[in-house]
Amino acid sequence: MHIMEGFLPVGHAVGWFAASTPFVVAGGVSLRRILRKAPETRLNLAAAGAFAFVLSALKLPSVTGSCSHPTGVGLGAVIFGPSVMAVLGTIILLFQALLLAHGGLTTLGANVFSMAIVGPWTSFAIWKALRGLGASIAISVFFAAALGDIATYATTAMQLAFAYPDSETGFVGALVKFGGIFAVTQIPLAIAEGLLTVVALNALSGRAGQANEVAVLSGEAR
Amino acid sequence: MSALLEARSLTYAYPGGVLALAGLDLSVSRGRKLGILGPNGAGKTTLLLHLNGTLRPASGEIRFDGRTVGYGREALIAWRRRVGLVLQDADDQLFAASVAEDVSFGPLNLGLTDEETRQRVREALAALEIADLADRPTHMLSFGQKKRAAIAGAIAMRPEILLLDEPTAGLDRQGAALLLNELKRLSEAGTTLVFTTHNVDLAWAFADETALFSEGRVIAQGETSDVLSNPSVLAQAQLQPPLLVRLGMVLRDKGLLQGEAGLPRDEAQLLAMVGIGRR
Amino acid sequence: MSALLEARSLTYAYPGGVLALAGLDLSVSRGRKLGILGPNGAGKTTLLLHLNGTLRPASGEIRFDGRTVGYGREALIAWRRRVGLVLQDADDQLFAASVAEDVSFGPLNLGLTDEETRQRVREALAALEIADLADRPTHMLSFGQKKRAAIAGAIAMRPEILLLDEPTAGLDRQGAALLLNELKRLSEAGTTLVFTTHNVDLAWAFADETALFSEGRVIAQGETSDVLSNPSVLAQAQLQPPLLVRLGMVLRDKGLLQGEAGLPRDEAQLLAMVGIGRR
Amino acid sequence: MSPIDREAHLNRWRQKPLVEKLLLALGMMLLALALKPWPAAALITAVMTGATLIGARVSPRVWLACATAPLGFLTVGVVSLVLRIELNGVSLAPGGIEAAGSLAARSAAGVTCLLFLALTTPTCDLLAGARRVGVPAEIIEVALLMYRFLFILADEVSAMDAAQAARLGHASKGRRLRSLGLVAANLLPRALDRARRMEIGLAARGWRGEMRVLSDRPGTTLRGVSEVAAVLCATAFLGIFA
Ligand SMILES: Nc1ncnc2c1ncn2[C@@H]1O[C@H](COP(=O)(O)OP(=O)(O)OP(=O)(O)O)[C@@H](O)[C@H]1O
Ligand SMILES: Nc1ncnc2c1ncn2[C@@H]1O[C@H](COP(=O)(O)OP(=O)(O)OP(=O)(O)O)[C@@H](O)[C@H]1O
Ligand SMILES: [Mg+2]
Ligand SMILES: [Mg+2]
Repeated sequence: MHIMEGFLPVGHAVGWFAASTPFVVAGGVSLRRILRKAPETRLNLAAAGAFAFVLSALKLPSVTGSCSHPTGVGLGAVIFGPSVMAVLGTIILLFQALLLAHGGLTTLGANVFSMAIVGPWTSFAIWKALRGLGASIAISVFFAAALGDIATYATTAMQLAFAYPDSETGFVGALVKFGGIFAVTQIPLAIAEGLLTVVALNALSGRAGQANEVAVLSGEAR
Repeated sequence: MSALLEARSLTYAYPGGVLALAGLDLSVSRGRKLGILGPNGAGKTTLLLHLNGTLRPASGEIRFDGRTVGYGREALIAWRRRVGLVLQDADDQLFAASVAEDVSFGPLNLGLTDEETRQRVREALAALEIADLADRPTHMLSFGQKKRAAIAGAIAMRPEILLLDEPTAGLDRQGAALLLNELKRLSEAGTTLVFTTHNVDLAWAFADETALFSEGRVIAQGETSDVLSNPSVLAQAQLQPPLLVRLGMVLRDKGLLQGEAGLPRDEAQLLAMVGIGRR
Repeated sequence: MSALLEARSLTYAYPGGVLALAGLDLSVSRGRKLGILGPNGAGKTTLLLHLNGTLRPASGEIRFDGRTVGYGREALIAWRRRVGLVLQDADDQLFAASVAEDVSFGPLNLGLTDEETRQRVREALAALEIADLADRPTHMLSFGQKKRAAIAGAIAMRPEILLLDEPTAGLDRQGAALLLNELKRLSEAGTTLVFTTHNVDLAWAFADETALFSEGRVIAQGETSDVLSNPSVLAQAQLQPPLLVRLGMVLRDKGLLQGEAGLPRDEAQLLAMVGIGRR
Repeated sequence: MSPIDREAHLNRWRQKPLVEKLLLALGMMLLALALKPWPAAALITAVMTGATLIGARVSPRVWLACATAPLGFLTVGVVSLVLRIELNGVSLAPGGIEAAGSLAARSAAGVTCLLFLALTTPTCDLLAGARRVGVPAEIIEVALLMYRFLFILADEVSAMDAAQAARLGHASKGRRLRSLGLVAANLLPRALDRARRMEIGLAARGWRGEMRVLSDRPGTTLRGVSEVAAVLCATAFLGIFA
């Protein structure tokens, strides 16, 4: 769930753009370096980015009844690494706003911060940490994707609470409110996304040649 | 014969506005082979997606066994276990790691036991003559093998009707001939077949009945021998009669065809009819 | 006539280990239309990818204008400006947002000025009769329109040789006929054409020369009228003679064909030869 | 795949200069955020809806479908402003209704601006514009290729989905999730395969690493920009003083 157009006050909109910019620019710089060296990588990256977009437009059967969409955050972070995900995620969010009227332009900065920065970095950190601790690929992927998903929405709730603190209880009260509403829908969704990502990466690693290609992609991209 | 599956004045527009079906009527008779012909974009694929409930018409209805179908969860499940669908691109329907595993997808979804499923998989692979490929990863199959695996996946559910979108497209001559043979056997075993094609000669040789499409409508449906020997209605669907029909008609006009009034259904018949016979 | 482009005992194996070309020889003569026929997996696409330097043979060589080609950056660029390639799936070739933009890609890569490029784009769109689609986004084209746009993108570079992988696959009859007409015009304007197909009747009607493929080799190359009227060599490539040839041969055997010894190249000829003529 | 994209390519204002459309949409968006919701938000909503439906003749059905999509999010936001959670239950927040009303009005105005831009201007035009203002060409090229691949992959996904449904892969939630996982797993390798084949297609046309194409887009006119500026000023004026 992205913050819709017009929902954030001017100061907040600008502030989140400012917060996201360094990450996206850093990602852009490293991406450019990769693309200069290997021009054909742009095809792979674009195909993979389109894949992530299409995935995020799929309806996920969620336990609470309503249909929701996966974020693709965990999958992207594990495959590309968080720095490239900042750029791809920004493009994806822009496309979602323009092609699906999902999210917005003045709220793009805030949405990038939650979905293209916090989410992927969380997923990536968890993936690395669990693998480092010797957890299996499946377990690591599951938690990376599920917690990346939750981190994304926790960030969104926080952004909303910042913008609209409760008149009496302030930021904390608002965070409880927004967080509570999201928790009901997002925790089951995060579990579903975690499972989905495990199934996807599992089947992918069955294809020897392709898994290599993905490994190369992530190697280059990091 | 009453229709097994019937489409009545279906209309359907894809999101964005193209009217893909514009008041289409079609009926599928039990046990027959129905060929669907028509130019690119006429709505053939869109119709197949309606015939198993994947798309829901904006207006009009589908009748199955004389009853209007519903689109509830249970109704769709019951419908799809009786009507199988094979899409044009086999890559779109092979998901699992190996052929056998992929073929088991449908039977398992039907809720069959592992034992029954194994039995179904064996049968389906045998019917398409790919038993030796059971353990092969699906992405390591050739084009023709993929096509067979996709069909096996559909028939493992033992559908009464099998819908096939351009089954021989992209296959070489021999591959196409073998596949048609297998489809013929399925048909003889009782499966009703509905297939689309761009190849009038194929429809002439293989289909019992033919429906002609043009701009989202069926402009003619009937016995293949009638429909495909009618040049003016074929022209509306931007088609020419099959080569055998064209030759046969000229010869008949000249009084050179012997035997009954019909047109030659295959080459041997044509030669027999002009009184030559095979060497 | 000396060969414009020539493949000499090419061998090539894909990384997985499949031997796709196994000592293949082929020669392309200037100004002619060469049809390549053969079963699925025989190596037709693989050969086309060698003929413009996309793949590099494990052994053997490609000669262009009598000289062995090189695989350096500049050599490849010079090669590809003279040899255009149209892949089977047009979606693999269209990358830009609009048709005109996409067609301009090749000319700009040749280093032409914007003005020259504009001229080339206009010409190419006119040649394929899609000038009205110039501003259409590529994802809003129909199947046949995509095909045309992809060919326009190749001919805007004014190649001497155009390689086409199954140009009419998936097109309806009328679409295929129009496309062949446009290819014929290109050929008459001097472009050498090399195309693959599964359709012997198409090769019979359209190709000047035909090469038959089987298991990574050319098992026969020559005038279409010779190659496609030789049932035994066709059988090696798992093909049957074109229908007109089959009919013509039987009629000839019975002494029913009048005129020169040749076999009928189209339906009208067949009828003329049996002394009927068109109504 | 996207009805919005279709409208963007087919609407009457497709050929209007990018700068003018962008200036109008972004200008109005900022005004919507910056000015007091009443009457500015109402004014902006009216102007932008009019521009989209009457000016550009966008299909009202598509517009409506897009405009109602964010309602879910808006409801969540509004409910949280109206309600207050206390230890002993839930009650109305003081001034909550008023705050929620302004927020809803402002969001509605913002959404009409976004829809105006999305429905009159194809995404690829915007990307081409971004290149001209200095976004690195490589990034734009990735974005443009991604735009192209989106439509191809979306078609593949819908075909895969239909194939799975035909074999009852959606029969239960568990199976649906598994089927979706299989789609995801099969789509990524196919996407990469596409990329590899497109590389061949581009190389055949002399690609040297730079993706230059000739795009003749209508140039900005002084008159158009002044008109947009006038509309923005009038809205600002009315929004502040009315
Ligand atoms: N997913 C889609 N979105 C929008 N329009 C579509 C979609 N699929 C098909 N169409 C349009 O609907 C119409 C009918 O398409 P359909 O695929 O059913 O034709 P067809 O007869 O199967 O053609 P072909 O012979 O090329 O397979 C066409 O105008 C086509 O462009
Ligand atoms: N990318 C690839 N990786 C591995 N093997 C391949 C690849 N492409 C083709 N092959 C194999 O190489 C052989 C020749 O394939 P090719 O595509 O050239 O045949 P073709 O004659 O074009 O067949 P078709 O008529 O089906 O298009 C086949 O055995 C095929 O399976
Ligand atoms: Mg179709
Ligand atoms: Mg091929």
